[in-house]
Amino acid sequence: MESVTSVNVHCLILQPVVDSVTDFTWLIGGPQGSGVESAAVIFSQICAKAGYFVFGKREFHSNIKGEHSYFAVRLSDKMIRSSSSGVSLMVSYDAETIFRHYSTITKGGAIIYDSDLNHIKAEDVSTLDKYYFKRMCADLDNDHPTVEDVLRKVADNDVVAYPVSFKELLADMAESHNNPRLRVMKRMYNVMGVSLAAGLIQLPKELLIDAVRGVFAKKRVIADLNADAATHSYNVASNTMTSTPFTLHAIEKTPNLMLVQGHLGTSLGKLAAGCRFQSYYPITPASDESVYLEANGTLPNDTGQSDAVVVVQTEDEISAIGMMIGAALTGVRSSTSTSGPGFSLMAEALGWAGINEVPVVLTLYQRSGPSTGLPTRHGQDDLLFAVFAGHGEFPRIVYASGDIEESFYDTCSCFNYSDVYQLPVIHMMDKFLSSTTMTCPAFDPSKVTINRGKLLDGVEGEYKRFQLGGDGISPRSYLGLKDGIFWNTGDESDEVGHITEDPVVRQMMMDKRLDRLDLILQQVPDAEQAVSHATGEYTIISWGSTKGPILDALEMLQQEGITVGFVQIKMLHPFPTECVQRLLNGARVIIDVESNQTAQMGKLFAQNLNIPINHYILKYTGRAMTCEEIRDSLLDIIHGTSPKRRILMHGA
Amino acid sequence: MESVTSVNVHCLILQPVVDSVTDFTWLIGGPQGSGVESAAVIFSQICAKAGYFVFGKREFHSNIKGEHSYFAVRLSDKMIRSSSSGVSLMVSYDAETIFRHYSTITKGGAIIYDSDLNHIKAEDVSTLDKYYFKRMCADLDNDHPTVEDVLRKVADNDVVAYPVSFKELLADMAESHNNPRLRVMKRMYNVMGVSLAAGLIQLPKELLIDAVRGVFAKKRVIADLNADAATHSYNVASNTMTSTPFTLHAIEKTPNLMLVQGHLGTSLGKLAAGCRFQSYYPITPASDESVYLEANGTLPNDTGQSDAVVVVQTEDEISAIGMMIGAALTGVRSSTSTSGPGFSLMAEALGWAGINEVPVVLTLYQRSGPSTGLPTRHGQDDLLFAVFAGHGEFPRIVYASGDIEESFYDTCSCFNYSDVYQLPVIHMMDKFLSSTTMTCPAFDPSKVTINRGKLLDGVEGEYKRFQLGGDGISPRSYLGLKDGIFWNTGDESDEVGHITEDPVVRQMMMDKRLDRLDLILQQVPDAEQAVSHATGEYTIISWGSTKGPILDALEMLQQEGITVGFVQIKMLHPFPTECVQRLLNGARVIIDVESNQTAQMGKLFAQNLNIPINHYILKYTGRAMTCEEIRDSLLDIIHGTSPKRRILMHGA
Amino acid sequence: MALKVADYKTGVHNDWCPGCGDFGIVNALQMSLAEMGIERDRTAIFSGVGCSGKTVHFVNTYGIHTLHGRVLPFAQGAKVANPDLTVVAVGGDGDGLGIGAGHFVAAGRRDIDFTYIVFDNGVYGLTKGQASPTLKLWEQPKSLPKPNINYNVNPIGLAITSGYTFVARAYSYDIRHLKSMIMQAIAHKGTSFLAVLQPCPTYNDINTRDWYAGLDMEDAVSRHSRIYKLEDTGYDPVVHYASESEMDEKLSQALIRSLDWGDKIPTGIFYKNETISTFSQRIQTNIPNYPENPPSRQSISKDGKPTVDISNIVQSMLIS
Amino acid sequence: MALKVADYKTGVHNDWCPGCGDFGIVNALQMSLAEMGIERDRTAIFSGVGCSGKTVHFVNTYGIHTLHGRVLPFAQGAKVANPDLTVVAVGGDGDGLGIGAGHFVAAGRRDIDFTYIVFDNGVYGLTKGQASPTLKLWEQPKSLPKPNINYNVNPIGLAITSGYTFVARAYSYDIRHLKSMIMQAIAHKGTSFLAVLQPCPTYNDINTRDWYAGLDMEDAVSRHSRIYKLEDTGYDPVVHYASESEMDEKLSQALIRSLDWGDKIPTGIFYKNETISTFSQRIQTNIPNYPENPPSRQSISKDGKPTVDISNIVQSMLIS
Ligand SMILES: Cc1ncc(C[n+]2csc(CCOP(=O)(O)OP(=O)(O)O)c2C)c(N)n1
Ligand SMILES: Cc1ncc(C[n+]2csc(CCOP(=O)(O)OP(=O)(O)O)c2C)c(N)n1
Ligand code: SF4
Ligand code: SF4
Ligand SMILES: [Mg+2]
Ligand SMILES: [Mg+2]
Repeated sequence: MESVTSVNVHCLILQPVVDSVTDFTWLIGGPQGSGVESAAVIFSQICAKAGYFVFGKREFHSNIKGEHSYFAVRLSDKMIRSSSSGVSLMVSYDAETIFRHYSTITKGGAIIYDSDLNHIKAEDVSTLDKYYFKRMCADLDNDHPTVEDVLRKVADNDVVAYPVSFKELLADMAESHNNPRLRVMKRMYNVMGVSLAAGLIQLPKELLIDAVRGVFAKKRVIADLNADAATHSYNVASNTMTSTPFTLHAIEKTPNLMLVQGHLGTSLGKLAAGCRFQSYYPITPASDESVYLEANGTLPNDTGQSDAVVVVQTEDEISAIGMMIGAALTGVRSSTSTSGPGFSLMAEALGWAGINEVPVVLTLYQRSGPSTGLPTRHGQDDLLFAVFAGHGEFPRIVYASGDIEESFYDTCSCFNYSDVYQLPVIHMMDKFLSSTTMTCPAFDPSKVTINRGKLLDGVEGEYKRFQLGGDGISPRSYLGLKDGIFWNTGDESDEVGHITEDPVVRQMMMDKRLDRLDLILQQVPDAEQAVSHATGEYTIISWGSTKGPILDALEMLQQEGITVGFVQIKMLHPFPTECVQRLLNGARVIIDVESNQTAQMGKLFAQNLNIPINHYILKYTGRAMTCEEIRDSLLDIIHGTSPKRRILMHGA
Repeated sequence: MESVTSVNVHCLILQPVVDSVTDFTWLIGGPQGSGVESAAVIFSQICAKAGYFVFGKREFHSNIKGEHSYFAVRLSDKMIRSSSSGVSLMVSYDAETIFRHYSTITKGGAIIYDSDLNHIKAEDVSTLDKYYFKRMCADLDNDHPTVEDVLRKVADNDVVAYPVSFKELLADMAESHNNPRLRVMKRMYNVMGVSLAAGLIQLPKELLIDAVRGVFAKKRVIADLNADAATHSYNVASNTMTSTPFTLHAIEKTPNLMLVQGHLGTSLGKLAAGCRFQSYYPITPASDESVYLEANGTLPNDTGQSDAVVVVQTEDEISAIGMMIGAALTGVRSSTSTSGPGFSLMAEALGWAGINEVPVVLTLYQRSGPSTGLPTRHGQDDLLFAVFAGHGEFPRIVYASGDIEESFYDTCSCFNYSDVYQLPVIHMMDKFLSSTTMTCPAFDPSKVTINRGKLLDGVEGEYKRFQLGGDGISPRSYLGLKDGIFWNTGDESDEVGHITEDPVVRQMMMDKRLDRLDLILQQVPDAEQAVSHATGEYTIISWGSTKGPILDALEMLQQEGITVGFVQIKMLHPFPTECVQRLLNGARVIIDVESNQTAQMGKLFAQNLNIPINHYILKYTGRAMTCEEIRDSLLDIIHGTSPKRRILMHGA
Repeated sequence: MALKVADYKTGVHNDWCPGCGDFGIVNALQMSLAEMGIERDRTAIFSGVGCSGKTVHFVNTYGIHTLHGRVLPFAQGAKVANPDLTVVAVGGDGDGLGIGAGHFVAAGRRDIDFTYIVFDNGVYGLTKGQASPTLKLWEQPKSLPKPNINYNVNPIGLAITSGYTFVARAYSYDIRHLKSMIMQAIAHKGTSFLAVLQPCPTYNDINTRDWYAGLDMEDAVSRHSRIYKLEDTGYDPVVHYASESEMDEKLSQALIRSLDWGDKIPTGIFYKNETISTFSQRIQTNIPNYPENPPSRQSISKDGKPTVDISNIVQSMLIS
Repeated sequence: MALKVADYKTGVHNDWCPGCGDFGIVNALQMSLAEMGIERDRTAIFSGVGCSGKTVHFVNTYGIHTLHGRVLPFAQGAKVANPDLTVVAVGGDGDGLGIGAGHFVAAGRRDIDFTYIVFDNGVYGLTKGQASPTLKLWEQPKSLPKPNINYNVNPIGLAITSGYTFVARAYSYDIRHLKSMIMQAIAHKGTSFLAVLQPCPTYNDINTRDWYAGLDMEDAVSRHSRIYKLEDTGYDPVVHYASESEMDEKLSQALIRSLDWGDKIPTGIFYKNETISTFSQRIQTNIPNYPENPPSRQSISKDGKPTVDISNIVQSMLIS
């Protein structure tokens, strides 16, 4: 297949972000364990409270301490749903951040950095891998670059540098607080960095202090120390860093917004949907959800008592899916959450749930495969596996959410689908979603409905779990229901659930189970199958977390007077052929956008629709797409200058 | 989807088989453990030695003793490759066989049965399940049928019945041999049955006695007893059963034929191909192969010594695939053999082999899924799972053999593919193939070539296991090779094999691995990708073991002057789009024939070719297709009287 | 009305081989349930895959025939979600100690209140007689092309080391004793493991009924001369109080006994410890009302709307 | 030229946390290989997935970083195919005793000649500190939202019951002793299991270096007061002759010692038995020339044609 990749450090220097003073990206980086995430949480909170829309994204290595991680927080005065390729203001208290990200600072942007790093050579930064090192040297045309060299380079791009000696800053603080221990509190570099940034761009100081105290709420002494450091750094910045290229004063708040972290959509969705059993085996990026449910899964109910989800950490993922199914058989809404390797281990038992028509919801937080792959990086490469996982043929639903907000409501829908159609539902999420922190409209639990389908609360007369006839979905008893005894088996079975090898019963049971795929497409509302966000001659088809960057890209193009269509496919299996066909009506050029190498959804599309896909925009570096990447690719397509297969490469 | 199933006992009474005195099907049935299989082996051997082509197929329950099993042996004076729907001569020493199969005896056929069974009521046969029982009662219009009732019914169809009291036969023998113990030797009913049949149709007696002695070769006493019983029964038949509707005298033998059992194609293929490590976990129908290799895996080599394959029975299939990969890393051709449930458990490690470019061959003997399914019955329902198994994206080949003979050579090709392209190869086989015994041209080891691709036998200078560049396939060292040290990891890695998270290296490695799918389609000879057996306006596309019944059906149609095309797809992944397109040139109506419910290969076809499939002929009762079923379905299609989706139902 | 043994039987045709030891086990199980008066619809039997896996179809309670090697996860999930159920898991030795060994070890760490019965026949019955993990080194039952080259697993020892709080063995042809073991296992609070010596007349021609009867022994005295009962020797398996030394003593005597085989095979209870908290008690430290309000008793919706209130959590994320 | 420790090191950047116990293990391993003079390209190290899994990238021998929980199958497959290799498997406690427990038990039944080292830190390091199977009931290292409600697995006891013929424990900060254990484990003929107590300063704030040093104990005397060496107590782990009673005695003393924990943690060799045939010897009963002509030494083709001759088999199937 024709294919082109746009790579190389220097082409990562991007066009300035949208022309709006309030589309601003702040980046902080540092070794893992040094508090990059806390700094980003603090910054996001200030910005959100100052009235901005926030979109923050974390990147980190599969490592506990020492390797580079960074957080880019984008903010705007209007809704944003993705990261930008460019950085407006960078904060670096270590050399690696400067080396790794200098080229993404936009023209006219700024950098606050630790001036003590000036003479550090890139070759001495042990965590800077040789591949990036080489590309950087080429970009800088220098085989032994230092921080200073890099800063000189960015200065050429009109980037304003604010050198601050973090050591001196600490010494100042130690002196002014009369506390010599402060001198060595390098641990506070993160808070100092964020506070310098806040001071520079004049975010409200009170918000900073509140946020710092919030983050360290558990330990009073630490909170005090950090609050002092924050105040001090803020003041230094606002007093000494003049000629700031940007200021971000508080603006009017959009009502009813919340600042939400990636996994909370599915976590809270499960609580609201009535999931009361979750088994899991630790895996990145899925286990945050389970840990959250274990810590926060007890909630007041309508009788003044409390209900709680029981969370069981199992010995492996085979046990996780087995326990989930066992629990679901008792009539309890049950779930598990995993990522690719864990999901692979669940393939066999998924088929058991399928043949026994057990309603379960499996939340699949995708990351980059194959195998262990890039375990802390993003990917959308488990789709076809999710659709076809498990030997033999059995019904399932594969459903994908496009953003965190959707994932809350979708989680509830997934439980309803599983109960109504009595099948396993695989809810596709991913690492990009899970490592996002963003502002979005508050989840509204009153919009959640619960439909348990044909779950019985009593049985009269003879009961047959797999009764044939009707719409093929039989009334469902559960373990412990009075007079509701049934049998289940992984073997083909008769209506009661006992093994049979009769060819005629076999054929009827196969049809009973698989015919419901058509039923689903008939009954599930169109809007839950696929969504048209815009129509146009050029129309994107995509699924899952590409939604955010696509919508932002479309908005950017709209400002240039260009309209591109976008159909987001939410139900991936059974594939909503008719619905998609309808929504695509009028589209002439179809563009498939996915974060994988083989255009997996495109294959499902080709299987089901007789419409050729004209272009692919794919990314599989482990990094999520930015809005500019998509915008630029679309422009190339529209201008006829794009290859059929465009591979995106942005992101460190 | 429009769908029709043609069921009911009475429509199973078929048109007589091909009008040739020597297209003859013999059926023997009985409880599992009663020797049905030995009887069939004996019969097949006699017929083969008498010069006939033989096609035998075994059906049995997932049970050790007592449930019904049967063996249908079809024979002809020309090549045959499938079972027929009809039975020419049936032998029943138990009532159940009569009840289950009476309706398949063709007009003018015959039945030899134990006359002591005459008064047995179907309702007293505990292994006769209620589903079949009901259909039979309806067919007979009798709620309490006995054996006699059934025999009356078949007599209406001109079936000749030969009642023999097996008890009396034993008593006779006891008397004539002066050995009262013989009286209770019910264990010999199977041999008596086959001998009566042989006598009736006048197969050469010596061949019978030879075959009986061969089967019981391990125990002399038993062999003697059975040989006596055979002689006696044969004589009784040839002396007393006059007016036989058929005689099968010995005819001229086709040279160089062998009588081969299902698993021997892959078993011997593995030995010839140089597979020297096989790990497995017991599962039907795959484990026969491993047990065979363990028992027969030591062979003379060219140095006068012997080479041997080491077979390890593991604790589970995860261990089986893990051990296989570990062994393959030492440069040894390694394999495993499994069925659906085991393959499901291998999904995770398959991806590890993929990302590490480890050549392994995984033989997948499909059976009916999903889940435990019909564990001893046939199905072709693991195709899409095989193509997409494992999270993430990695290269693999999925390859399917159409018959036992092919499977021998294909096994060798699969090892070559795996070595040349450095990837896991999934070789699709199935239960129909494994339970077949047939005559086919002798395997010719001299046609086997071994190509180990870029496997090194020495290393000079710096070695990089995943060196980029060239055709994307790197020279391969192995554990223990001098100076060939490398690393492997499930994580994304650099050229040496160490973990990297660099986005650019990641992208290059992904392309390195996946680009070889195109290379494969370029390099593998067309004839190994897909085979056109015939061309026509109406053309069948199919894969795997449907080949036999399709070819036989096409021959039958040819006799009626009708030509139907047939493209057999052997390489299922990467999908040979161009090759298939070329072979289909001229076809107007495409007919997809598969043994599954969802037309899995049809989905791959739709994904890759822009040609609509007009008709589906599918079967998922757990029983293999017969040639008449396909012939009749094709006729309906040609006459315009077929639904889009034809579901086949023949077979007990 | 008291339930009779017959009430626990289904009409499903039983297709085990004549003389199979499995019959004794299913009979004893049905008798135990009847004698203990456990309600049929309050009981769930789970099984693995193998000849033994068919058991659930013969017992007239909820019956879940799971996957090969996976009976323990399914059974434990059900019990945790609905602690009101009486849960019995059954399966083969290959199922539980081969492919399922990882779950076997892990279950010992939880002590969920259910019973696990392993049918120990030394072979993979349903796949035609390959070696199971309990088969001894060098033995060659009739289906093996070569003698077994694996050492055997020690089920009792493994259960004890894995933390099971009730560990026992019985023999499938001594139904009275077997029944008593099953009843005690079910009554035990915590995970109880019962290994049943189960002759497979079709494939295991070594550990046959005659072998257990000691027909090859000089001094064969009884119907099962190779087997003795621990309780007949004054053996005390019970951990009487929660002290480390008491536990260590009882554990190590059990481990030592578990090594016995050959002409003197112990049956009965090897180890029993109710001084350890069950999983359900442990869950309570996190969810105090778990016993009264476990997942299975929670009614998650009313008029199609959730009954729990997550608004506090949502509130806490609102930008204020 | 004799190999030096440095020869066994790769230049790969090591990203374990400062102070991690893993450093001691990889150092001791490199020292052991050097001291034993084992050729680099005759050695294959396999690892599971976890912090511990990265080990192979730091050792300059063949290094295979497998899957989470699957290190044992990979390692065993390689050793059986090429018995000339020195094979060492390493991995985390979660890897080996949680998800990998089934393979752990099964490996004990084979006694393939390789070494397995488990890095026992009580947590799942790489996934951010969840409870591993060796964590004790009720303990709550800092990443757990609630105290651990699972009982711990006993690695030494489990290894012994599973049939390992060499079972030992060491401490990652006592490198000299650790190295001696590794060398003895590698030298052992058969499967050797070595559990290394490995403090994880980042997530396990219970079993810390200070804790092992006994800083909280009244009578802390040494750098690692909580730990003692079995060999210092006159303990004899060796099965000296192939008798059942000798084996039983050594097994049971080892099991009893394996229960010790708390203020007196035994290290050293618990059990060692070379009277049992290794897997390789057992394979020989079926394939007599396996030692001289194992799979890895067979050249399967000559001029692109198979070197073995299957014509006898084909012949036997010909219709004659
Ligand atoms: C994943 C998987 N692998 C293999 C099988 C095939 N299989 C069915 S039963 C069985 C073994 C049965 O042996 P055991 O567990 O001892 O039970 P028994 O039949 O002896 O009662 C196996 C391997 C399967 N069903 N699933
Ligand atoms: C099948 C699968 N499940 C889960 C994971 C995620 N995972 C990676 S490392 C790890 C645990 C590591 O703990 P341990 O084995 O104790 O090693 P340590 O990091 O402590 O050295 C887990 C669960 C995985 N890689 N694969
Ligand atoms: S094969 Fe063995 S275990 Fe299975 S039913 Fe027959 S006798 Fe019982
Ligand atoms: S998390 Fe623990 S085990 Fe992992 S590297 Fe850090 S200290 Fe070591
Ligand atoms: Mg068994
Ligand atoms: Mg660990």
